[in-house]
Amino acid sequence: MDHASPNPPPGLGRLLAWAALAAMLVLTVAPLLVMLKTAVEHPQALYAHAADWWPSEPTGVNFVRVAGGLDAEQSLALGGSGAEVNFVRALLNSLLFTALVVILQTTNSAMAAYAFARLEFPGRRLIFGAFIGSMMLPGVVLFIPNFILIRDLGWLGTMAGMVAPFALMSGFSIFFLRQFFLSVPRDLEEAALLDGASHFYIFRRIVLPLSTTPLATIAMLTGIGAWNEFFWPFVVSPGEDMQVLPVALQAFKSQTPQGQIDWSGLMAASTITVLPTLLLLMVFGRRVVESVQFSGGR
Amino acid sequence: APVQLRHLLWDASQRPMYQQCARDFERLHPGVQVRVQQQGWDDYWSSLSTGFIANTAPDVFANHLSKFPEQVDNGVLLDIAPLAQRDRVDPAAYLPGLYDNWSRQGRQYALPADWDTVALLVNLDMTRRAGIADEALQRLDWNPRDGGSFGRLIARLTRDEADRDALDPAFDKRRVKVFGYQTPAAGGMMGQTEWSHFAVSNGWRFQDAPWSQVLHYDDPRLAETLDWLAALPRRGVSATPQQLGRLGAETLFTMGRVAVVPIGAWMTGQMARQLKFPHAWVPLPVGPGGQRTSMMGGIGHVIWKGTRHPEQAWQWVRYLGSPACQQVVAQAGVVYPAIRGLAEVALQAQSRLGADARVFLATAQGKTFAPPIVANAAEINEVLDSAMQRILFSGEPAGPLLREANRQARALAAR
Amino acid sequence: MIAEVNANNISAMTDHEAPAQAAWRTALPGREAWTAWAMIAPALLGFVLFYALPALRAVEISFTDWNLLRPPRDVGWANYQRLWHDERFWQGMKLSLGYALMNIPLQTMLGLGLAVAMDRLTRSLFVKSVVLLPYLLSNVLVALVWLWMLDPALGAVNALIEQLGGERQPFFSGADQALATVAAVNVWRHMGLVAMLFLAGLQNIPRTLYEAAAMEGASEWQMFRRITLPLLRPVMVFVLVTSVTGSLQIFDTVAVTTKGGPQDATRVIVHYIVQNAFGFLKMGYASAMSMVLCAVMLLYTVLQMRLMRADQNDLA
Amino acid sequence: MASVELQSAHKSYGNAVTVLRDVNLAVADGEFCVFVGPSGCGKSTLLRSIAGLERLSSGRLLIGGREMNDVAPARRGVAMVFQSYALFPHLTVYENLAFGLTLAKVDKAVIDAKVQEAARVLQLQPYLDRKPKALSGGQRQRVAIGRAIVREPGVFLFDEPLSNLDAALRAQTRFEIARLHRSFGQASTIYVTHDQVEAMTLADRILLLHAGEAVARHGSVAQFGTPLQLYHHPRSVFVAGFIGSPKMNFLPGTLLSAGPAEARVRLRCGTELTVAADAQRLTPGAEVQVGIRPEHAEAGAGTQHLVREVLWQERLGDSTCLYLDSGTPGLPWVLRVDGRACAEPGQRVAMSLPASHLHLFDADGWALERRVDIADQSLALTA
Amino acid sequence: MASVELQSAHKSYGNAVTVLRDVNLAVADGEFCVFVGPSGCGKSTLLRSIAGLERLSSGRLLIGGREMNDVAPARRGVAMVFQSYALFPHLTVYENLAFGLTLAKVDKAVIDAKVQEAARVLQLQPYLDRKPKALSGGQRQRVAIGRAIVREPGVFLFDEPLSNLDAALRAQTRFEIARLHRSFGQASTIYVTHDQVEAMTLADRILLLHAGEAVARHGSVAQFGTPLQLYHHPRSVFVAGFIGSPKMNFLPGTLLSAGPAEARVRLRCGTELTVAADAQRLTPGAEVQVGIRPEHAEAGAGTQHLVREVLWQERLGDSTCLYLDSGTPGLPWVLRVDGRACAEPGQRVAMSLPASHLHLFDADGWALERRVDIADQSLALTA
Ligand SMILES: Nc1ncnc2c1ncn2[C@@H]1O[C@H](COP(=O)(O)OP(=O)(O)OP(=O)(O)O)[C@@H](O)[C@H]1O
Ligand SMILES: Nc1ncnc2c1ncn2[C@@H]1O[C@H](COP(=O)(O)OP(=O)(O)OP(=O)(O)O)[C@@H](O)[C@H]1O
Ligand SMILES: O=P(O)(O)OC[C@H](O)CO
Ligand SMILES: [Mg+2]
Ligand SMILES: [Mg+2]
Repeated sequence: MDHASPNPPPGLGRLLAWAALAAMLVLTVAPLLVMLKTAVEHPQALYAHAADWWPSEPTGVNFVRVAGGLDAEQSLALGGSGAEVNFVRALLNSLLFTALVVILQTTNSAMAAYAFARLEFPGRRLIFGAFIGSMMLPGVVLFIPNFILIRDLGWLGTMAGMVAPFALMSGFSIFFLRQFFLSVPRDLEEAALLDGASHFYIFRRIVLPLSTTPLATIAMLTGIGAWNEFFWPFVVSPGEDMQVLPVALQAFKSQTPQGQIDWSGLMAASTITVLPTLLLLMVFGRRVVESVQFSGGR
Repeated sequence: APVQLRHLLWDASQRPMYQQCARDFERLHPGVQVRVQQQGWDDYWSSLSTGFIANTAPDVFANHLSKFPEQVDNGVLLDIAPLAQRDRVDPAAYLPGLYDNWSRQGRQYALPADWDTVALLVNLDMTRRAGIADEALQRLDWNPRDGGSFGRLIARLTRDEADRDALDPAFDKRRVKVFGYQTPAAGGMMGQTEWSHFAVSNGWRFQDAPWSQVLHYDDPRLAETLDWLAALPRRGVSATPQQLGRLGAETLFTMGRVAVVPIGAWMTGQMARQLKFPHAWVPLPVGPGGQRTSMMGGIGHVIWKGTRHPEQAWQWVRYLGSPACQQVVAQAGVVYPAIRGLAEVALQAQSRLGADARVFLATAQGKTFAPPIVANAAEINEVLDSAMQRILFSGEPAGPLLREANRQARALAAR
Repeated sequence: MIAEVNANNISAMTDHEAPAQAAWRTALPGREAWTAWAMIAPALLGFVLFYALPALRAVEISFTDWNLLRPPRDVGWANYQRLWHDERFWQGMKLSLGYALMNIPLQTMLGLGLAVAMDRLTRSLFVKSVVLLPYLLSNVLVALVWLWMLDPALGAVNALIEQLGGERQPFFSGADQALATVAAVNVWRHMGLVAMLFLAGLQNIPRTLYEAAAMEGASEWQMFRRITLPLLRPVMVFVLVTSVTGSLQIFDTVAVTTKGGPQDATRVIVHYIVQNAFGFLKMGYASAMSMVLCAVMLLYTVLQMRLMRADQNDLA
Repeated sequence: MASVELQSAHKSYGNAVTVLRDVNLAVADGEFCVFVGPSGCGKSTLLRSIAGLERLSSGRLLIGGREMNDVAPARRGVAMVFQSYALFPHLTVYENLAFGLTLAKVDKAVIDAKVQEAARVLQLQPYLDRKPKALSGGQRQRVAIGRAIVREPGVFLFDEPLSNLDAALRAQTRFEIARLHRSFGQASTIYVTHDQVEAMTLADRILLLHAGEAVARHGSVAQFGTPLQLYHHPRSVFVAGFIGSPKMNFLPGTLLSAGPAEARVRLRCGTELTVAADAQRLTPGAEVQVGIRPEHAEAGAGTQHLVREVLWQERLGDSTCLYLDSGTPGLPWVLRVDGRACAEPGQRVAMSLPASHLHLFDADGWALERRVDIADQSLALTA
Repeated sequence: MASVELQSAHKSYGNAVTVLRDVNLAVADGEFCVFVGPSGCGKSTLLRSIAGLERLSSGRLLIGGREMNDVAPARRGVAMVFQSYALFPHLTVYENLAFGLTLAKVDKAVIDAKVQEAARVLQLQPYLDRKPKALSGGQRQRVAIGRAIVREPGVFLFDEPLSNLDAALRAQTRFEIARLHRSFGQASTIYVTHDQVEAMTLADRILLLHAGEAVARHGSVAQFGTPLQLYHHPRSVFVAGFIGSPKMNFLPGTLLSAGPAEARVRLRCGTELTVAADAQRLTPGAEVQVGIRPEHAEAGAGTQHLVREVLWQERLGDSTCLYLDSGTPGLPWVLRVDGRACAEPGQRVAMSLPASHLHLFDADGWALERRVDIADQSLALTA
């Protein structure tokens, strides 16, 4: 820490620290580069050049392949597995899934959070406590009964089934937003009240517009979580109609019995999956970093 | 509106031909549409389970002999015996045993779609360089003590970096360039391509009869077979799991790092397309009992009991088992149709790809055995796969492990 | 998973519980409660449907034998008795614990080191983003990429090891290394997150404390040990609690890479539970096991929260 | 346009804390009333009760003669300016000004007219399209006032409206508020502050509130009167000590004799003083306190003086404060004298206590009426 | 124990911003020196440079006669009290006080003796086992000072140590610091504040710093002298305006004639004034400004007066401020007069400008030397 002397001479310790940091950065990036390299490697060149760090004959054919641009016969001819996982559809499913979860969860949680922060009603503390307690339940306890519930609702294999448990609430989102709403200056709401506004009006017209930052934060966290969610969609909708990207990746990986993995196709699909995350990071980098720092990760 | 049927299968390479069948079928039955969907083997069964549970299972799907007993127990499969009787399906049209594999106590659960046997795939460049005549490959024998001529063959084909073979006392088993033979995996409860043919040719059998709870995994004849196989990597003749990785035996073979691999009939087309060197499909070695044996597996097409269109589903299954569709299947050259006489068509298709795979038919016509058919197969498979992995990859002695595994397996089969 | 435990937040919120003071509540007495109920209605529905009832349901199911296809059969405590004697269950618990013991110390130490390095060297958003990137990727994807990187025959890592003159390693395929490999992959994925948490903690420490210490003659190391570390305690506790509860629930990576193998070396408890539930359709048995796991985790969380309360934030 | 009247107003939170007790108050049409008092004494609570943001526990609140206890805030005809300004940060100045009218679904044209008029009065026209963020502190303050003006209330309420401004701006905005008040015609204004200067300079009348246990003993109201009444005729030790800076010096003693216009007091140290106050209601021998403001005690041996050692001095340039040893450690007597005057610590100084500048308080702290004529001296030239 | 000397000190961040320029300063052993100046003028930077927390860009720093530019902070023999106190939150008061000594591996018994002594002096003994969180603002402040004392430094540095305290506590702690300084013997103290009263009351000498572009033109130092020097003899308009509240009134005019002890000035409004200052270095006709402090301008027609309309008055009780129309809107002249005096807005008042109280500045804002004798008048009794 150079808190003491802001302009110290570049010492050995500093150099070492830079080296360590650089090593970490390389370690972080290298797997993604290997992914990219494999994705642009021609399937037939894959095994011969597996150990190379540079593609021997760069090609976009894998992307065409996983986007459904070639039929099974052509894929097989290229040395792929011939499996067809419709990544375009999975991409759309993922986008829809993420959007629904983000919009519904954030909206519903924000409303509840406001009620907990500002409104008086019998049982408020108890219900809030229970909501918070819901975060303590390990997912593994809930997935079986939830699965059965979704089945009983007839929602297995549907988007509704995938989204439902996430859509109505999240203890974390409610807690997070409530903390923020508590810090919204009460004066503002009182001023509006003096002007004759109702509570819902205040929530919608004053509190929400003032809370774009925490809303964006929570939306971002929820979105990242949803985009990467594997287990629940996998259990509820493994079939190809409703597959989301992580499930599609997993399905694509295990196409042929006892067969080999179609690595170049898989890495191309992986690359496609990573892109939105990279894009998010590039556009909203600071916000993402701060959100995650805030949340402590979920 | 036309009736919609969903058909699910796991092998991507078979999808095109069944789609062809579906188109043909739709022409014959204008009121029915068939969607052929595919889901990889790893998630196939859990996704089916979900379907049964959720009432969203496909109307018709490809089934596997090792998996269907559980479904029978759970009552999710439609008994097609009455329909077969009504429409006079002739069991004799199929290769012997294929139809009966899918029946139990007078009920019939599937019409067979194809069959498969196992053979050896040999890199001829290597045998020729080692001075082994092609004909010698047709008459291999094997025993669990010294491996027989098969054991010698694979030892001779193994080469270290100094090009010494594994019979050479100076052979360096830590620097192996080419392995003589590769066991693909642990094989679970079936050992379809891994060990079942060795063990059965050594006089072993899975169970007393299909559906029997009496399993014989504790039999010393299985144990000695496995011990022999497990020793191969230790001797440098096979790749260790470390060297094998996730590639699979076929890939090592394709890459020219293995001289001989056991291979299922369903791989013929794909291998023929990939291999860039002279190769041959040859019969499995003859065992100590004097016979060569192979598992005869195969897909059956079943109807989900929850289907809303049992009649149309049956018509589709029936069409799948009919000569018209089987002809299409045969012409694709991917698998061998279940109906007698069409294997030759498939073989012709394969020979157009440059593959001479007649050995699979010959094997089928010889002595074959069915995979184990037993209740609670999923759990039994877990237990056995774990034991097999310890034997084949960690080299632990097979006897005690198999006794314990068999105890558990019998308990599961009885539950 | 549907809900992951976040023990820290739970403790944090009790501290912030604000007194019920709705100053203007008198203005529209009836309306307010009505509005409040309307606003929490969806969340309450979600809570009841997807948390409260399922939790009760899970207990109920754990006393049955049920494969979802036939009606459930009451079996009393049979499932619990069975798991008591089920070696594979205890093995799964042990593996999960072992995983946590490998994963957590490493990821915490690397994260801390990374955070300190970033704190001293750079404010760069780019660096932060890169460091955080692995955490933003899905488990499945991370697992797949590493499965490929670590492939014994074709993987880039083994190629590198070989170029450097080392022995090829089986990684996921070796019974003795598979669990460690899974742990390492997750260290890779979580290290950046931990680093960002520590970094936030570091940046909360007022610079003047370091200046005061410098005035008192503290060396860099003394500052780290006597100021930085003690003041990072709350973050440390948070990181440890969340990573322990998270680690005990490890599933995705295993499901993608090893499926519990080789030789059950990675059959961690959640994988075993899921296998029982969806592989063998033993919902009752799986529920019973999940109840036990839940009990263990709650116990741990309660213990940790005791510790945390005893150790409140000096900076707050 | 509206008077405000509180009758026996009480306010407590929960059962335990009584914040306000027995507040009686009548603010006339057009009057400027300032609430002051120590922190936590309930100034804001009282103001917010008038606004309707809090509910009185008991007592009556009349605005313009109508009882308002149960009327919704928006319907009381009051407008409030918050300490934080409470501007809606996501709305432009225009939208902020129009907010209440929009809610009331007033005709667009009418809204526009009113907003433009308020903006004109407050010189906010150039900023109508800006968001509050883009305004200076003083401008924000004006927008907050504008939002109140637009509603044309009968009563303006201000809760420490200047405390977020820096000293210079504070003074300037203070004048502005005074000017606006004058121009609002009959609207009355109630203004909370803890700044004495603000209270003294703005108020027609000041309401000084008790805090702590005095509330229970004497009710919340310490004194309600004009600024100079509070300065020259504080009702109690509390008021005398609260108003004025540095604080009044208190010298304990006993009453010797009391006439209608003069009392004789013997201080603890033995010195006898004459105080121009009517102490006849006390019996001689009673404990009393004599009070004198630092600016009224003279240095030198003019009239009835005490000689004391200097503890320390503060030379501020324009004046010098001398801290004299009162005999009680930590409670020195303070003298404010001319800036050139000085005295080193340890030196002895005479402090002179003119009878006409002395205050007298009884043992309970209540003031005895001063018998002096405190006449204003107009500096105006007869033009 | 140690003097502090700065020679041509410069400090800039990066290439662009010059924060400090050409600071020359000598603080003697035992002296109490206060740095004041507008926000951002570099007070903290200068203090931190002395502490060794910043590095001077150029110039020499001597402490106790030794050059210290390259010496580590801990070895300069200085101790610093931070505005935020910078107490280690995880350590008890005792551990905080002992921190530096523990690092230096001083003997336990010695540490204990020193800590106990410091705690005694600062009356911190009851709190030694508490964490800083459990202390009041004033107590924290004392711990911070204690940490400095324990180190027995030659120089104490304070950076706005009182700004986190409320008004009453601030005054009290101010006396405390003055008392401590006296008891430290020869240690010198450098104290940063932006509070004029603190500066005037604590300082032996004040260093007033320029901010903004004045730094580039005239260097950082606006004036370095005793408090009363700055009050009575400000070197420039900047200093004159900075010291004193309300601010000095400035009246622009032209020089008519200049003698050794008197100058004649004609104001814009035509009035002619005599100023007791030596303006001989200017030629007649030069633009000048006359300055007079509100407390020195008299109301009434005493000497050379101006008659102006009252804009508003503020009656504070002890004094009354009159705001007179200066002719420039928004910049009224201010008069501070006796509390009884009053004048209604609109009335006309005479403001009298005694020659001896006037300041004179040239067009560049530099003061012309006043030719008056500003003698202290001791109030001390010859005992
Ligand atoms: N909702 C509440 N519940 C309990 N006590 C409260 C509540 N609101 C205020 N109080 C208490 O009432 C008293 C008066 O508070 P109020 O805000 O009116 O004081 P104030 O005079 O405005 O003080 P300040 O000058 O600090 O603004 C305080 O002691 C405060 O703690
Ligand atoms: N690290 C830095 N980099 C660039 N500029 C800086 C840095 N630190 C301070 N400054 C600038 O130097 C100038 C002086 O800062 P400093 O903190 O010394 O002012 P100050 O007189 O103490 O002000 P205040 O009264 O507000 O505390 C300011 O303009 C500030 O913006
Ligand atoms: O690919 P298939 O359909 O021939 O069957 C594969 C094997 O039978 C699986 O073990
Ligand atoms: Mg208040
Ligand atoms: Mg500063």
